[in-house]
Amino acid sequence: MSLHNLDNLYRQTIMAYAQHPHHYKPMLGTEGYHIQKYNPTCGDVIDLAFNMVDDRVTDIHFYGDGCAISKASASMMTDLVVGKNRDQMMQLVDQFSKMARGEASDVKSLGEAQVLAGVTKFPTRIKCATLAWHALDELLSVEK
Amino acid sequence: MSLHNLDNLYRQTIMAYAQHPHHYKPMLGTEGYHIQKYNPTCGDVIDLAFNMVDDRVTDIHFYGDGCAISKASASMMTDLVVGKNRDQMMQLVDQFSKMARGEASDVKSLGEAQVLAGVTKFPTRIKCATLAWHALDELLSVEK
Amino acid sequence: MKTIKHDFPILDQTVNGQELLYFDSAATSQKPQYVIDSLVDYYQNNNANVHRGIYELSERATRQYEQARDKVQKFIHAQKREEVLFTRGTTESLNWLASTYGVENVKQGDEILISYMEHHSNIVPWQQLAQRVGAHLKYIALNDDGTLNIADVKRKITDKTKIVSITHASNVLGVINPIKTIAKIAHDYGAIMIADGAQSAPHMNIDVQDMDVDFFAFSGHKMLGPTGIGVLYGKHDILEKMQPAQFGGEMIELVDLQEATFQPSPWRFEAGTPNIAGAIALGAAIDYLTKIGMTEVEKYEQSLVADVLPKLKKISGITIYGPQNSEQHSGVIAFNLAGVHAHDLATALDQEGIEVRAGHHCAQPLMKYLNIAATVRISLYIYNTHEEIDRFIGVLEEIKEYFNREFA
Amino acid sequence: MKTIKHDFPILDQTVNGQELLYFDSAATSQKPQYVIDSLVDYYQNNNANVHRGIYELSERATRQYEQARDKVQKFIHAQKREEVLFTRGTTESLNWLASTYGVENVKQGDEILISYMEHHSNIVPWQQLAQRVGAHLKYIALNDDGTLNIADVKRKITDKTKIVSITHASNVLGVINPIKTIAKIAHDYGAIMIADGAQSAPHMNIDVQDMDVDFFAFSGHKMLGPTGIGVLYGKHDILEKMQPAQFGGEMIELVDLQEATFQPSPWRFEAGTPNIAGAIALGAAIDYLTKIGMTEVEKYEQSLVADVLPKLKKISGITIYGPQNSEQHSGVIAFNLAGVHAHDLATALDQEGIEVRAGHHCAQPLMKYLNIAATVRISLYIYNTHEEIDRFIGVLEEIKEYFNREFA
Ligand SMILES: Cc1ncc(COP(=O)(O)O)c(C=O)c1O
Ligand SMILES: Cc1ncc(COP(=O)(O)O)c(C=O)c1O
Repeated sequence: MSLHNLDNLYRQTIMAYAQHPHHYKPMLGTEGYHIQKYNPTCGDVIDLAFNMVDDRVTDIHFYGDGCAISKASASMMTDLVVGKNRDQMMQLVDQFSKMARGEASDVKSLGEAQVLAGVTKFPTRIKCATLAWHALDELLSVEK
Repeated sequence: MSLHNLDNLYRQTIMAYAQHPHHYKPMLGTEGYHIQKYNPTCGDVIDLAFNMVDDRVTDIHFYGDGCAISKASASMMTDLVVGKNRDQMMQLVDQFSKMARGEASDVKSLGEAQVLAGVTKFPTRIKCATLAWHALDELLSVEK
Repeated sequence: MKTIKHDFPILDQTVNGQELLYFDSAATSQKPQYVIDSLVDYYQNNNANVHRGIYELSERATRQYEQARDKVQKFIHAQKREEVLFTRGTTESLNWLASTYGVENVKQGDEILISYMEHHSNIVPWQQLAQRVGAHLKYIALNDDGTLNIADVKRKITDKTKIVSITHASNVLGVINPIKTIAKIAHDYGAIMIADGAQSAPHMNIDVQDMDVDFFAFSGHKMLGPTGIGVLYGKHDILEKMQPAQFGGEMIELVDLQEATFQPSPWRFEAGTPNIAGAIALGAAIDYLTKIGMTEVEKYEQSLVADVLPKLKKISGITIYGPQNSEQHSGVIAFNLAGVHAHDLATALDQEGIEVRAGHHCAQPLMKYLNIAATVRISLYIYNTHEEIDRFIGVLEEIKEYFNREFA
Repeated sequence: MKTIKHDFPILDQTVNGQELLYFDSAATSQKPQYVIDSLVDYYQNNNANVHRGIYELSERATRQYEQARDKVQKFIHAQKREEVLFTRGTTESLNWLASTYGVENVKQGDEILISYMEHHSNIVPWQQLAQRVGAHLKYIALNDDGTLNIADVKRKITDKTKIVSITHASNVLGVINPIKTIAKIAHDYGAIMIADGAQSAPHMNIDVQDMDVDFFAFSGHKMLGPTGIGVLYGKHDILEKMQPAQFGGEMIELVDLQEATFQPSPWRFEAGTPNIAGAIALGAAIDYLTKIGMTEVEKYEQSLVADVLPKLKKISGITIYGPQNSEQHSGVIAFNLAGVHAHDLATALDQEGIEVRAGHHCAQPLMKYLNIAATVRISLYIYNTHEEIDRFIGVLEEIKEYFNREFA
């Protein structure tokens, strides 16, 4: 059996986040920023929303059905960006994308989300890991 | 050189008919029966027209650009059907079609047109040989 | 049936260090060497453009291409060879129907009837048609076990229904629909009957005359044939009146500056250089299947289902969609394992060399109807074996273990 | 260029007892073993459905399929890979344009401008569009030598012209059209420029950005690739606004009961399972051509034309259509021999193993314009040789003899 390969992907932390995701709750409809994104590979849908005060994220949450990878990734991301400003978030998105593509990046800034680096060995799952980050990226690139 | 193979197709008679076709003249527009047929393989067009008196063909002619095979075949056919009635012509069409497909048929009734039997060895040219006959067949099957 | 796995060279390889086990034939089937050889033979010996050539090579290519049409005719028991049109696949076949027959015959206020278990390819073309002409698209409900609710067909159909288009075999639920029964109802109301045969043609005897369908669509690549070739069967009388969807090349008779006339069916519908090698190799695939015999194919697949379904059900936490008894279930089996997302389960199986699909299977309305987001799907074919099933069940249990043990 | 004939297994055979001499590459080209191997490799090792799979095999198939898109992008110098759509061939590419971009952008009273030298596939789709929306289809005249009359482009184009669609290289006259010049004129009048590249892409460097075409269509099977695969290049901005012609499968994002949203370009345009193996093998054909180099291909073909054209002209009774000097003539040469109908000449050549085409070459309006019914056509490609040309000329002279001697 080669299920130990899976350990590269499904680290303890990831599964913990997936099973008990942080900032995971339905949309209210009153958030300042909101986007829905689809993973075309599997059809999973994610909703992401946050409010900003003085260019800083005050609260953020996500919702939707997804695999362990996408849920954990969204969960870690939301943890990370609370209190961050637009520029900082854009940098994080950039770092994460690089890491997922297997390029050199400042992984330390990504905190817990570093464990998702294992996804580079599972090319079919990269989209799962980056889904929430793409959602954030798109929200940030639309001027409010 | 294997051009002698060609002798199976291009008999002296065929070339004579092709170069000096009988009943070859433009349409008048006043004929009792008229049809235009295309050879989809090469785009050749043939016009065929005749008059009938008392169920017998009195005069017939054809026109159009065509290869030696199609011209000779039309020429021989027009020779053959003058004076024939509908039933007789239908029988000739049937005999000729059979011969062209390489099936047993009463070739004698086809007169000169028998030489076109060589076309069975040139499958890509069968449509050339049968074009005028198909035109006749279609004209006969449309009640006037 | 004797084991034929060795006829399929692709199956003799390792994936992620494990022997390949291919359980995704509903997406696309693998090809026997016999079909691959047919492609090679065509390109090495007979390749030329068809129909217009007047030389030996072109005559050979044309003959082989038209022989492939004869083979399809026999395979689906069509009355005439002219009723067989070559397309790229099921999706193109259905799109052609919507954009030609559909546009000509469906008017504002008319209705099109499909079901909740359709593949996107048998939904979206009809949505587009309905939007274009102002028609209504209606959905037939399913019974609790995933089978089609025939009573609901009778409820939903009206005199305004012009088209009924239903999948012959579901690509998710493992259900075979009673097309003959539905066709009878459709015809009683003056509608035409279209069957999506993408998941049935590879696996059972098809008799379009007996089912009395007006159109039948399927894909070569799902039945041992190459990619890029498929079929649209249509009743001769209807085809004769139908406009082609594409124009140019051999389908043309005469072109004037402002208008053109077209060849008779089926050539009228095959614009441009067709997928000649593809059609010929589909013919080879039909030869291969016919040699086994479709009754034998069906029987063998049923034996695989009778093997795997009970074993799957015995694993706690497994939910199977569609009929629960194997006699009613085709070789397409969609399921979920509690606590492990379909996507994660598919990745774990892939690590073991077992290739399955996970997701919505291009059937999002069905997913919503069943109130699920995704499923894992295994789909079996003649090259799969009972040994493979045992290995699959074993690995599935270990994966369940893995996720439970590590992350409970 | 070194002889590459032995790369093409089909050429090593006898036809009617004579060594095969294939002079019909404008209809379809032959395939090098390298391209055939690519098909075999795909089916023996990597076959799976693309895009939706989350397992190793499917990832490999998807990667190869998308790499083929990259190869096409490079080959035609497109700015973005997303500008390359896979179709069945030139005919489908042009039909898609007429039925989507055309229907959306051409209104009653508008004009579509083509030329008298177009292939039916670049005529009939526009006739259909004109009929459907009430537009006018206008034809650009030719000069006496068969080249396009550029002054007439300027005469015929108006502010109402929405589409100019011209063949890049003629499949009869051996003419290459100055697409860049015509595109400039089209854009000045606010029209889009479409080039039919069926006869140019196989034979020369293509730079869609330099020509500034909005769309460019070509077929894989004419450029060493397999049947059933072709390309539609489109400028990104236009594609983004264009509707797909077919719906279903991977092109879909989200499906509700009554409507659906679609993927971004190019996937939005590739409905259903595409011709995966075909696209990958087209990529292999591009590899093969690129290794030779398109400049070298062009040069070599020019040397063949410079050889055959003067020799043909020396035979009394031969009429050559299109430009009479070889520098202006591509490897497509249409001609007639006085007193021998094209069809009969082609049969005689076939008896000698020489495969040429005879007829209207799917260009009936051109035939009428030239006031001829049919021509013989030879069309050369990289695997043809100077020795073959000598043999062809010799046989031609004997056939002339034969018909003269026997039947004068
Ligand atoms: C039921 C059904 N219909 C249609 C299709 C579409 O077939 P293709 O992608 O070959 O056009 C599929 C294949 O996924 C299917 O399963
Ligand atoms: C100039 C031209 N356009 C279009 C086509 C049609 O190409 P296809 O049959 O591959 O669709 C051809 C091929 O015969 C051609 O020569």
